Amino acid sequence: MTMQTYRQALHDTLRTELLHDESVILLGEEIGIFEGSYKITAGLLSEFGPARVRDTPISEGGFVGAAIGAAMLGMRPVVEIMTINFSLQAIDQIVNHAAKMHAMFGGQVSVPMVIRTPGGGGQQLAATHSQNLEVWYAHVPGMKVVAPATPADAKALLTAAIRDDDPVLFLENLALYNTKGEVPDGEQVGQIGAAAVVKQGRDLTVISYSRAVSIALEVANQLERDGVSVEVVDLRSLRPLDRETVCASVRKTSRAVVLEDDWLSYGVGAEIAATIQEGAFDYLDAPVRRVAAAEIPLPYAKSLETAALPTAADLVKVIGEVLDATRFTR
Amino acid sequence: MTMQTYRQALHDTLRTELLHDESVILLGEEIGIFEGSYKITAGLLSEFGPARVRDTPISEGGFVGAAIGAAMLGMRPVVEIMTINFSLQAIDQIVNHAAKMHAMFGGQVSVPMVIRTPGGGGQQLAATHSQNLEVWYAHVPGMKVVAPATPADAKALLTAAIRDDDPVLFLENLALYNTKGEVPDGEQVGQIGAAAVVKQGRDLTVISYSRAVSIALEVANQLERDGVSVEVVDLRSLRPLDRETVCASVRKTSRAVVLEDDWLSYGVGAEIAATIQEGAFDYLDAPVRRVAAAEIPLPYAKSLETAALPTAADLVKVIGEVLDATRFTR
Amino acid sequence: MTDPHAGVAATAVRQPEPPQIWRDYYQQMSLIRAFELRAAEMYQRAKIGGYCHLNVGEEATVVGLMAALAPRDYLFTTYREHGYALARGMEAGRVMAELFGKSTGVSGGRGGSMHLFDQRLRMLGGYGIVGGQIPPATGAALALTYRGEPGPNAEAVMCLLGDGTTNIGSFHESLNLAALWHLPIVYVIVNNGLGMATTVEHASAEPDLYKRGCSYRMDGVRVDGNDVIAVRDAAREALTRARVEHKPTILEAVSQRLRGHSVVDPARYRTAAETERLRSHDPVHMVRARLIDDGVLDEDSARRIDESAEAQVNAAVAFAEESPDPDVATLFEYAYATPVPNTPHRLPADPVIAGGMAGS
Amino acid sequence: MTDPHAGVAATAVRQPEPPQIWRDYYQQMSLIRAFELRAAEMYQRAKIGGYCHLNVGEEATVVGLMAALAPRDYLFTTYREHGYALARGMEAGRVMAELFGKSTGVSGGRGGSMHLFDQRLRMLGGYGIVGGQIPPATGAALALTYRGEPGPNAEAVMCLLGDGTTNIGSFHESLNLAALWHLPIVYVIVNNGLGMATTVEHASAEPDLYKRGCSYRMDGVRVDGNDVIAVRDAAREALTRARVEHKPTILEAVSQRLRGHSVVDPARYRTAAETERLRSHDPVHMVRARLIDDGVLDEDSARRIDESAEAQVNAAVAFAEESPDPDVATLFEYAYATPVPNTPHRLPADPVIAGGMAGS
Ligand SMILES: Cc1ncc(C[n+]2csc(CCOP(=O)(O)OP(=O)(O)O)c2C)c(N)n1
Ligand SMILES: Cc1ncc(C[n+]2csc(CCOP(=O)(O)OP(=O)(O)O)c2C)c(N)n1
Ligand SMILES: [Mg+2]
Ligand SMILES: [Mg+2]
Repeated sequence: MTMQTYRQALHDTLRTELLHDESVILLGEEIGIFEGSYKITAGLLSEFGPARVRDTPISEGGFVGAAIGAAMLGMRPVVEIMTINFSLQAIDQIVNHAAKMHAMFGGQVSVPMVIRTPGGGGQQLAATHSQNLEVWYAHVPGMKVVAPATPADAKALLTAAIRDDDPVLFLENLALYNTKGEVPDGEQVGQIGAAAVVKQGRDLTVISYSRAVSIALEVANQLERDGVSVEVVDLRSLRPLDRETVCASVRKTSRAVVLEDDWLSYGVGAEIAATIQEGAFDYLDAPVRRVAAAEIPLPYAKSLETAALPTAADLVKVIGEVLDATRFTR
Repeated sequence: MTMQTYRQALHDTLRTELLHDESVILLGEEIGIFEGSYKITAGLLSEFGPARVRDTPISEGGFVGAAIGAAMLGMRPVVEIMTINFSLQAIDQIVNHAAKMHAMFGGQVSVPMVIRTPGGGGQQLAATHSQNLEVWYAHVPGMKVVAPATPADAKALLTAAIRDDDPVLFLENLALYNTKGEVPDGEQVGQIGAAAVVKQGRDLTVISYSRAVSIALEVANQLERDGVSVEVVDLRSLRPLDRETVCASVRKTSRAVVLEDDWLSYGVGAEIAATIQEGAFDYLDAPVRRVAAAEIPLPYAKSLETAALPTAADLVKVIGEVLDATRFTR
Repeated sequence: MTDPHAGVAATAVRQPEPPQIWRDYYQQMSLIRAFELRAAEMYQRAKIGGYCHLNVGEEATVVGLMAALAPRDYLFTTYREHGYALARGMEAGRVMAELFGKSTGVSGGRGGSMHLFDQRLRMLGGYGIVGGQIPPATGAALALTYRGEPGPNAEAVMCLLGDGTTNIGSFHESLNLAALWHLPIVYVIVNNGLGMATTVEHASAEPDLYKRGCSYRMDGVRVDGNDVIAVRDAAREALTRARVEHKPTILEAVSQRLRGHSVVDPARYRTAAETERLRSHDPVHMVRARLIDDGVLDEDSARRIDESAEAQVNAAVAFAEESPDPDVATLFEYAYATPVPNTPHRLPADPVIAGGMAGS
Repeated sequence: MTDPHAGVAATAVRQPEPPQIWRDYYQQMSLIRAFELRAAEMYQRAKIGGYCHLNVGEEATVVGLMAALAPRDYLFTTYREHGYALARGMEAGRVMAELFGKSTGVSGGRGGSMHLFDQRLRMLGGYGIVGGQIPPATGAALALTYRGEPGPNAEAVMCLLGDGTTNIGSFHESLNLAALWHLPIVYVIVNNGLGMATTVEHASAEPDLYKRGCSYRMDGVRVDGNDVIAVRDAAREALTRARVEHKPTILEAVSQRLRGHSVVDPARYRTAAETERLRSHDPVHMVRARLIDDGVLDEDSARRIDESAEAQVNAAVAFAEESPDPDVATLFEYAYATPVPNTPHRLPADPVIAGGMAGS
């Protein structure tokens, strides 16, 4: 075990995979000389050279598409898109091409490409630079979408994503890069398609992913002291979605709240709530509630941005309402 | 009242609005000389000339973005994107620009643009040309998304969309163009943001939109004869979403099934099911079920395509399961 | 109207081609023509669905390009690619079976007319999204730079696109990358004068499309797409530059579409005179007549070639007819290349969680 | 490294500029410099959040362009636009207030540094998505073609973009439309040599960016971005062509970024020598020195100008400081321009349907 930041875990994993497999290459804007907008690739250009760590022009559609073609010939490109907001420039290549090829061409080709990209608001980057659009990719067959919440999961899932033969959208989050956690040493290959119960509890289940998991855990631990036993499920993988782990937890606790950073309507939480009401209907004592971002282009002003984004206080409030609605006595 | 096809209703409405307001212009690929891939704009070029009915190069991002800029200066562009699959080329302009400007610039500008585009599978157009991606746009604040199911609604909602000052994604469907219905004569301005109960019923509510509504009605009428009274809610507007109309219906029937053409996971039906379980929890006798497309890039082969897409038979089967689960006796 | 000869580098006097080469090219052109006409017929008879775009009128371009492309090279095409598939060596039966959506089709019936693919022949797909093939083709060329040194025996990539496709962003982004990174690729613009009903002049502010590499310092050449030898030689030159110098090239082949955009398009936007003019330049008829003039063929041998093409197409249709539809049980077979848990294998009426319904 | 003079059309000997003009330009440059340095300081003091990109080093380009742009013209800029906002006539206080995220900001505090907007001044936005402003600017020019005839008094559009932005698809698609449709627009490429840390040569296969209109038969000119008069005159010429001939133009201003990409970028990728060289070409210092040499200003009057710039910036900061934060009650104020039922006005902890919770 080593204590590491999420950033360091990503960096070390990229380095390990570059060493481990010659066909792994990195592409993206400013990943080389600039060492990455968020410094994930620091030092990799000087260690591996410009052929394996390739700075690209500002052409997301072009270089993501180029990564797809390289992957079709057996390379394992890991592309960095500076933020998920810019992935819209490449989404035709990702969704209409990478996600389609294996099935549409009858299994003759696969696209072992990883797209690393951070989402998230809260940095006062305003409406166009603060989005959480992972639900779009999670909706698309042929894609795999993972959203690690901790440095350890970042390492394990990035390793799995790079070694996987399908296109994987690897969701990071601006607010996670500096967070720390214990990371197991040596090779760790995570399981794409599996969620995890990251805290056991009896009274209520909070389902979350990526950055929001840390808030869910913080709240869970706080409520523990008030005599409420909250279980926390980290989805880890948005596509495939591990419905069974989610429903199994709710069948046990009979209460559920989703905490998500994206907009409420048609967001990730909608699928989770829909899944629970179908998969644990007879066990639910109250409606599944969703704590999500206000539905407005995120304003720059701190006062408005803070009001629009979900917080620990919001989660505590909603958990309280669910408990009250079910006459839970502390 | 006149009996018209969905195509004719769209055509006549575009013509009426071109006559009604000088600032209305049409842009799109092949809408002029070719008269539209699906002939919606037949005759409009010769009547209104190339300045008002403008053929564009194959540059979805460019001409949708140009429509946004024209709208910022007070024009009312109505853009045709040949199918929603190609809207991915323009999605940065739609979502990061059109949907953001009014709020991000503090209300100083608005973008009165309509994007008309058909979705839908079932035509053997294969994986890249058969998608239903409306849920992506419905997720985005700043957008309005309407999905008329009948010629009458097509007329009323297209009129409303063109006269609305916000960007509206107007969802059509390849399978709807030749369908017929009664269309009221004279000016009809529909209500964006409102759903409608299109068939009254007591025992179960089917919620649907666009093409799938006709299947829901067909099934409802068939089951009526078997002594099952099915209510059908046509969402009409995906954003804003009229949750109250949906929940009010389910509070009455206590059973709900969603019929949607898109993929199940993170699709439109997820939000509907999530909404119902929260807004009608105490009234639900069984889980909300979703009938949706199989989650696979849609194959070309007819045998596989048919198996992957929802049918009336699928809806009948699922309704039956919901009734049985609630010990409904015919 | 694009002049097929404007900007064409005057090529040195040609060596006469051996008769066998000419016969081979004519056989291919005749097969493509017969295949396409039959495909149109089969579409009318509802044996083929979806969209169906034909190479009728482009046979000389197709055969010339495929004659230049080596087996070791990679090919990316558009949705108008039946002829390329045949000339690249796919069996007519398996191509027709793909159009019929049968399990024996080159893409297992999953892709259809627009998505012909053969890993063995290094034809990496037909693509239905305009411009969609350009970035992946460019990336395939990038992959080649990791494989081996430049040289006459190196591999290269050929990427086809239409005239209308030069106006989409992926064209710009990809060509810039190819020039910047010195990639071994040839971008072939098949200029048939139209994108659906839109003329080149109506769509491209620089209608001399071979010049559009100027923004990337990329050389461009134009050839008469009806001249199979000129097309082949220009493509060979460009491929050699790609192999030896890792320099990308634009090759514009001025060709023509004798039919509508797709089988269902009556092309009413074209005048009778224009259609007449095109017919009089039918590349298949021109080559046939010329070979008879030159004594390479006589009426009999030419007819025999056409008949054997017909026979191949008959056999292809028979094979497609007899082939089975894909089994519905295989619907999810290619969901992922690497299987992972919880992959949804759900039919439209299935519950989200197997094990069925709860209820009160 | 781009030679600011390569490709520059030798302009006829210039009329000397009236001293008042020079003083005015220097005042603007001095104000922009003072504003930007203060913005950097305020960012360090956490008064400003998000991203903050400065025009430090680009003042001559900014002032020259804005001197050429008429009040009736429309302006679309990038996220590096504080200087343009000031030179276009926005009050320094309201610009600083926007950077502070205050309700008195030019965009009501909703946009921040990257999204300055003023409908009255026809500055239709800063844009944070690379290339995002190019299609809307092109569409604004399209709208002008419906408004009135071409002529010396017609309106036109100026669209700014950076050197790195010439490689994105929207650049290609938009310029093709502008040339094809004869739109009254000037595309100004502010070539400061870098996109973040990427040089022009590393990003653009044709690094002479003014030539990149070749693919659209669009004229391009390059000017020395440190020469405020040359920039102004070239922009005027291009704007006149837009007004009178409805012909779009590329204008490349070779400029420089004296700071990092944004306030938080230490620009370690630049050598000390390079930084030195740039400093020695600081346009504000150069103009100041020149005006003193020419006797247009003396040390005193120059200092007074700089002091009044400082004073304006002090006042701007004071105004921003005192201005209120946007009221949380106004969060949903601009949800839509046309209100419709069921628009979600929901805070993160609210239920989806007001009227609260059911439960058993
Ligand atoms: C992104 C996108 N936009 C639009 C279309 C619809 N479409 C299919 S083919 C075509 C015309 C293409 O013309 P060209 O590039 O000249 O090729 P040709 O059909 O003439 O071979 C269009 C507009 C598409 N498939 N993809
Ligand atoms: C589509 C998109 N991709 C990437 C970015 C991140 N980004 C912001 S500015 C920038 C560099 C732009 O360089 P240039 O066009 O030269 O403008 P400059 O910053 O030099 O003024 C990049 C890559 C973005 N904002 N949008
Ligand atoms: Mg064409
Ligand atoms: Mg720059």
